[in-house]
Amino acid sequence: MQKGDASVKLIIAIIKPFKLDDVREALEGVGITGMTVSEVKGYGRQKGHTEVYRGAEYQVTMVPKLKLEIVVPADLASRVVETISQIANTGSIGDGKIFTLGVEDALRIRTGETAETAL
Amino acid sequence: MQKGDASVKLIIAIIKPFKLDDVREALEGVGITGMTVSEVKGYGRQKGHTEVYRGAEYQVTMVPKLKLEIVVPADLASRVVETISQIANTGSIGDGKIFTLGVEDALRIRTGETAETAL
Amino acid sequence: MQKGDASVKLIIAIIKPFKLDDVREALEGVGITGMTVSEVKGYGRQKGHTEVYRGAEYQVTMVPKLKLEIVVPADLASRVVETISQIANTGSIGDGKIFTLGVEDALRIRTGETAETAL
Amino acid sequence: MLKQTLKLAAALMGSTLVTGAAFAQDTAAAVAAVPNPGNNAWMMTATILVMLMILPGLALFYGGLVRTKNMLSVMTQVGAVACLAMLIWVMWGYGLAFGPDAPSGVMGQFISGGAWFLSGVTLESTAATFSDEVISEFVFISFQMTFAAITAALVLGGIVERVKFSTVMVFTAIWLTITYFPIAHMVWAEGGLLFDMGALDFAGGTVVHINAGVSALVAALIFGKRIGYPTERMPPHSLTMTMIGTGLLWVGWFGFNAGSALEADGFAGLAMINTFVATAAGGLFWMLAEAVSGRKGSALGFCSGVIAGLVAVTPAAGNSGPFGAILLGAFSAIVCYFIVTEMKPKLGFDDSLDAFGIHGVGGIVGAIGTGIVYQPFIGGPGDGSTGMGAQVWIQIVAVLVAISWAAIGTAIAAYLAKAVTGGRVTAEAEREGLDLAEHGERAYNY
Amino acid sequence: MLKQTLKLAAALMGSTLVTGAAFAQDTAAAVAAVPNPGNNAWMMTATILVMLMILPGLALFYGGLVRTKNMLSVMTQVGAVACLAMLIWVMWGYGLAFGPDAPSGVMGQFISGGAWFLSGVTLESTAATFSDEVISEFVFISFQMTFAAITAALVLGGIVERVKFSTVMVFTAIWLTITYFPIAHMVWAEGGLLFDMGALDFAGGTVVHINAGVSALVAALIFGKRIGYPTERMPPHSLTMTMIGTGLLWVGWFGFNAGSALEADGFAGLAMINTFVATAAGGLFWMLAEAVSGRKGSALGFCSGVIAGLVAVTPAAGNSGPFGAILLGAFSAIVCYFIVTEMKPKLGFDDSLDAFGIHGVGGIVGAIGTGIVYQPFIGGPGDGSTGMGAQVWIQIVAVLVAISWAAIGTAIAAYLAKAVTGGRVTAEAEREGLDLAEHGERAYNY
Amino acid sequence: MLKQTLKLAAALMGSTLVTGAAFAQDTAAAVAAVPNPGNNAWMMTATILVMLMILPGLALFYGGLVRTKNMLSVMTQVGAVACLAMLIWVMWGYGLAFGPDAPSGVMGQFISGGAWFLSGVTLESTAATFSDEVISEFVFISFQMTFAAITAALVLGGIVERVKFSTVMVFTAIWLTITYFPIAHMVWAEGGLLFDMGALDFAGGTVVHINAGVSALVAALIFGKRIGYPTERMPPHSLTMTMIGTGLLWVGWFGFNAGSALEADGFAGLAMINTFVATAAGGLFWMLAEAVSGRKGSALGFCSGVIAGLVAVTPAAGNSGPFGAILLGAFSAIVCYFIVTEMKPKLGFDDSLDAFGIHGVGGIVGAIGTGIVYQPFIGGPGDGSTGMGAQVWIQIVAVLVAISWAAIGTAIAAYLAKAVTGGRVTAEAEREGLDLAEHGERAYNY
Ligand SMILES: Nc1ncnc2c1ncn2[C@@H]1O[C@H](COP(=O)(O)OP(=O)(O)O)[C@@H](O)[C@H]1O
Ligand SMILES: Nc1ncnc2c1ncn2[C@@H]1O[C@H](COP(=O)(O)OP(=O)(O)O)[C@@H](O)[C@H]1O
Ligand SMILES: Nc1ncnc2c1ncn2[C@@H]1O[C@H](COP(=O)(O)OP(=O)(O)O)[C@@H](O)[C@H]1O
Repeated sequence: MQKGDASVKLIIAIIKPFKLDDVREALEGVGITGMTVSEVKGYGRQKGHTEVYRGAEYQVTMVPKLKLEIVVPADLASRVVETISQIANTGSIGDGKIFTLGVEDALRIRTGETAETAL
Repeated sequence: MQKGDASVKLIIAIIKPFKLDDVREALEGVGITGMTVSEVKGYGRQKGHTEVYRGAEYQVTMVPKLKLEIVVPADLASRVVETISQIANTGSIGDGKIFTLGVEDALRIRTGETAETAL
Repeated sequence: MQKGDASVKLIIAIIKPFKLDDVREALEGVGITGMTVSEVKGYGRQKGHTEVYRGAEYQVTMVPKLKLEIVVPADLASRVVETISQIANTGSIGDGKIFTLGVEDALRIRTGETAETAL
Repeated sequence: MLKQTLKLAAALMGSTLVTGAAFAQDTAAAVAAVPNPGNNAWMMTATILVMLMILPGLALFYGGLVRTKNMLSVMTQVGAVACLAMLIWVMWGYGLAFGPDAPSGVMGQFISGGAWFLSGVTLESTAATFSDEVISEFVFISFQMTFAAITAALVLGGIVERVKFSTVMVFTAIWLTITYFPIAHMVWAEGGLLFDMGALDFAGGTVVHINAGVSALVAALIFGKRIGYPTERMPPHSLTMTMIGTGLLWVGWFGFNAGSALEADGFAGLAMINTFVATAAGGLFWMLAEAVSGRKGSALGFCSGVIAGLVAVTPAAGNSGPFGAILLGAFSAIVCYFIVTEMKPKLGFDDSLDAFGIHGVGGIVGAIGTGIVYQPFIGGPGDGSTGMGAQVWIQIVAVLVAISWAAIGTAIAAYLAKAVTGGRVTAEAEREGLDLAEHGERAYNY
Repeated sequence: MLKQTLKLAAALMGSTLVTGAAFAQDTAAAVAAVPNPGNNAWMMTATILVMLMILPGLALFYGGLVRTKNMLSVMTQVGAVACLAMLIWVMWGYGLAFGPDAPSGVMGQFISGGAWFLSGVTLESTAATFSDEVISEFVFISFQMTFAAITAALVLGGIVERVKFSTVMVFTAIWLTITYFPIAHMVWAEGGLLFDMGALDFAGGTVVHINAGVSALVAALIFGKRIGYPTERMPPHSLTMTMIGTGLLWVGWFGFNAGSALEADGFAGLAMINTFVATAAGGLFWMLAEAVSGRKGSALGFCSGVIAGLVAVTPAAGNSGPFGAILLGAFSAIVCYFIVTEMKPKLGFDDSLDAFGIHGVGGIVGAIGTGIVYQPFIGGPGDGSTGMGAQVWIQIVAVLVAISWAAIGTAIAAYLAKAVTGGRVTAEAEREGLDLAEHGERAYNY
Repeated sequence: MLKQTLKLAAALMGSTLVTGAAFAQDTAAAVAAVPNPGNNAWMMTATILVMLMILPGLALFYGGLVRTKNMLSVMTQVGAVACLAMLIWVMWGYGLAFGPDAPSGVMGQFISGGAWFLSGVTLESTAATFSDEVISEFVFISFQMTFAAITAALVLGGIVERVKFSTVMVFTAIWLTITYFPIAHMVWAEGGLLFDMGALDFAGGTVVHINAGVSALVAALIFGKRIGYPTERMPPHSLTMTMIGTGLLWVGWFGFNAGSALEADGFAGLAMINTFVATAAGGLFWMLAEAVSGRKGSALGFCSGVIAGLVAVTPAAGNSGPFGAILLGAFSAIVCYFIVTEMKPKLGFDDSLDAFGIHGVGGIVGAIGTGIVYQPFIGGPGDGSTGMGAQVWIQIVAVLVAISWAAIGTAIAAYLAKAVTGGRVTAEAEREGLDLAEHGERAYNY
């Protein structure tokens, strides 16, 4: 495997929480059977909300998002990105972002398999 | 965009939780208007604390931290790193780390814009 | 430091939650004294469970996992990966994955140290 | 004059004191009558227990079942609806249900009158119990006030997580006036339609549970399903809270049931032990029903069974022996289990917290079953003067009247409230959650 | 000898039995008097209800309002302060407030004496009520014990999240001795300064709420603001807990208010219904005040209004008709709303949980308002012998005396406690949270 | 005939009414006797308070101490076990413990008989108190029912987080029958072994706490340790819940202790004040013991001390003066503290929630200490006719009998239950948590 031209990619997608199930199903259709999901707070163009407790006003600038981390063979990467961006799109501000990073090594703990076979 | 010399960078910053607002404001000053924040537990030089429940003592080695993930145009990266490191600095152990990674692709779900324009 | 041949690596390990203490101790043995841990939900071969509330059945496909992010000098990377894969292995489905990414820059906020010395 | 069958006839007696031909001699006796402190103490305790059922009891039971983002909305609605009911009660509710001046003729079968704004009620006023005793009228008014309050709050179970706070408030005001007060009068006041018919309802199976359950169903149909129901995941956000609520409801229900004896006598004792054993049977038999149908016995099942048992024993509390009560509790749990887990999903309406499935259905089981367990052959306290068939028939009629009245009244109240205040929150607000959208707060900031 | 106006005069009567000129004949009668089980039962119930207000009631109400990291600290402080108050009460508190041997002369207007360590109290001892009845003295002592305990715990609302546990304990011991016991004596015991003046305080508006509220404010000023106040985000960590606490406080408050009748009689019934409707009005009118000022009606607003209503109706519980009580509850909620949300931010002190803003202010509204709603023209139980103006003036004087005494006593207690134990935790401990720093535990380990 | 020492002798009296030589004249009197509403009211209130101790009290106290994944399992087990106990109680439990037809000879020292399925109990049936009064028998049965229910639930503290729901249910049914009912009979019923010996147990120190504590320990040994104990982190998932539970247990305990007077009299008042001060001392002295041994005074320590104080004062509630009670509470807290934090870790058994360490040990301290604080020289209500040494000896014998009986009975019940249902869940289920594995639910879905 040549560095800088990783055969495996990490796709990080920030999406609206209620889109998770749809995205997961759509990705299954593309052959993706694994991912790791975190609850995160997103800050961006989408405005948050105001909370008031006995007159103390708090501007909450962060909105709840889900972060999907999906490691995929390089050749699948663009289809995955495309799928997510289609399904997670609602057309309204705050739909999120997708970032692609190169992965140098991947390993499945249970079997010791590496690279694409580890996914 | 040439691989390995990404025009877009992912900056991962681990900071003390109460510094979030200051950092966010300072970054706005540098033109950063988006980021994704996670609650994490940090393990490092900073020691944790001891809890005791009816004689059962637990050493808690992990301390609460926030992880900021900020994707920025490459030319802004150093200013962002600098800003965070200044603002998040308290001079005491556990102030945290900043890591910079290369991002191969970025995409805004709502519009389909890519690279710097996606941020 | 040459881009694409980073002297510092980010190791992302997804493991079963109850393995954390063992892994942390084993890594100390390899000289790793820092890491950042997040609670995540994992989706993969390991099946989840079914919950039923007054007849409403929910298939929960995600299982709780921990994500370890460990930035290490490049020369330590393989030993770290190996150690984790040994210790976190239970032989059953869902043991998790380890991904290695290149890190372009690292910085300790408190001191401003960079690269390996920042870790 | 007073029937020998035990009914919650306080109103009868209370009003006898100041109305009708018996006025002269009765009043003389009544003015002299002073509440036994033991009975007054018990009835105040019972009143407080019903309050405990509302806040925090029902607020937690319902609140635990919704999603995190609607927790405060549910608790606030329960609380505010109860408050509104209390204020309306002292203004015109008590008068409509139990006032001393019932309109003459047919009207008097449906509502009463007088005592508006509690006029005429003093420190010395008393309400009669089922024996020769009296209790302070302020205590009786308070006790009945809590019944009106909790019934209004129970209805919310059908429409949580989607209706505006303002709509809920307007709905409640109308609903109490045209639905609750008349039904309470019909069942519990002398001259009331169902009371005179001989319907048995010791502590509110019909007035409270059938009424609230049916109203919740109708309101659920009118206001429509929650967005995403039934495909989206909507697990209870905290069964811990629901379990606390269940416990508090059970504890408070002793005020409901044993308090409905209006005295600290043997009937109260009977109502108490029945409220233990019917409920115990309900909790265990729901879990058993789950096990028998191949599921795991669940915590929510236990809670649901407890409520199903409590609901069913309510009309029967002083009208049954302990083993009749056990049968009733067990049977109610099994029936409610099948309605809620098997039938509801097929019918597809969104009675979100199963107010109909448990209070409505359990109330019907209890009301009809009371006609059976009341009989002496099964250990009930009835004297057998009304045969089982006849009594069951009376019970069925009473149930049908209550269902019809509640359904119509709710429809009117719901459409009026919708017209005035808009009904549902916006789709965006519903997604975001009513806590933020309607109240500007979050339940948890860990 | 006994005034015909209703006051919490048990101490008066209790002490009449063993002191003064009436000694001989009264004692004879008293020894013979046996408590009616109904009254004893009611007063035990009332006592338990006040206990419910403290743990878990107030602990949850306050605990829910602080940040996660201080939850256990608040609950433990509330619990431990209450425990300390109970022990001090049986040692010297009861003697100072209600003991049989008041010092002669001016001193006797401020404190009593005797019954140290409950000496002389037996199974047969009784305390008089407002009529010819008696209750067991152990029950009366327990009832009053819970008042001392909750008042001490209420004060914590001004100083949570920053003061050492040890400081809190020392403060409480001194504060009870020099502030609470004298004020209780002044208001509730015959010979007490404000009692003799004719001040009305049915259930502790002055003794408990004004006293605790003012003390909390003074203590907040002395111990200073929390680090980060008011710029840092400090939202309540669990309004769910606060809502549970609100419900339990309301439920328990019936013990507080209706228990202060000392008998299960019509006055208790009146106090009960007033405690329903004033509170209901308080909850709804706070939300209304929010709406009118362009905010969202909030869950915390509802809770705050409920407490504001309860506080205001406390001195008036048996001294008002239901509609006077509604007015009082509504008015108190509106006034407290403006103090807490509009004025407090401007003044900038950190009365963290608004113990002053709600208990102090609501208590003042209630104390003065009682002079009005007591009048017969507005439905109150007063006989009109003291005109409204005169009564209001007496109430104002009583309020001013209580404010001054509480402020001075608190200052002394706070500075002494600070000197002995250090006062605040370190800045680092405050950042980390008192749960870990002071108690070595975390409230939640999900 | 009736001993002058105060014991919970209702059964004695109740049964005297319908058995033995005294039958004729006593029955005549008894049939005529009507419960004073005050006493009936108090005993119903007391019964409800014990119910509050179980659900939600104990369910929260225990639930908060386990890990998140077992929360529902604990609450459901507590609830279901209590329900089962209620049903068994009305079937054969009441008969075995307090039935009117005790077998003659030695057998009668261990069990009673008759009143199976409550046959013969009517609305008019009464149970005698310690004076000439009576209460409704349904109330007495309900009151005692709650004791059986909570004792069975307390045992769970030793075996949570690992035993199957079905095993728990079978265990409970057997354990109640062979352990609880006989011990209740031995201690509280006339003719009972320990009753006749003159053992003092006002409200259940031996019957409830020693019994439950020892049984929990034996069951813990039989079912074995939790996987990972003691090396794995197992902090309480929500001390907030445990604190709520603690408050509710304290509140409910007044029903337990003051209710055991069976009347709303001076003894009830004494039991009440003792239940305040012993508990207050317990809470504070546990924290003090922590501080003295170099730890931080903790919230869980406070809660544990409260329970330790409550347990110790249970047998002494009406058998001690307030300062004897304070000594007992403080001493119990200190002893339990050392057992739980110092000794348990060394012995290495997994009495997971310290049911033995607090209920067992505190119960023993209380039972023996009652022999001391009962004496008049220390302010106790005893008349000194039985010397301190003699009384303490009787108490020790009673403790030893209870320990042995509980240990043997539990062993039999545990092994039988294991044989029938399997005992522990699988290791995988234990890892996943019993909420999902046994009930298919999660406590929290935030
Ligand atoms: N520069 C960035 N780096 C990392 N995450 C970002 C960045 N900008 C936005 N995000 C994430 O994407 C989410 C959506 O971004 P936002 O600007 O609100 O709307 P849009 O997706 O329509 O551009 C944010 O909530 C945040 O989590
Ligand atoms: N090698 C590492 N890899 C990933 N995260 C690390 C690493 N070392 C430290 N961290 C993160 O940085 C935080 C601070 O590190 P620590 O060693 O405590 O102090 P300092 O920042 O002063 O060096 C840790 O809590 C952890 O979250
Ligand atoms: N393609 C992937 N990208 C990111 N994370 C993954 C991927 N596949 C699996 N995971 C993570 O690894 C965990 C374990 O994977 P799983 O397929 O269940 O079993 P195994 O580790 O035995 O292959 C998952 O729960 C998920 O968190």
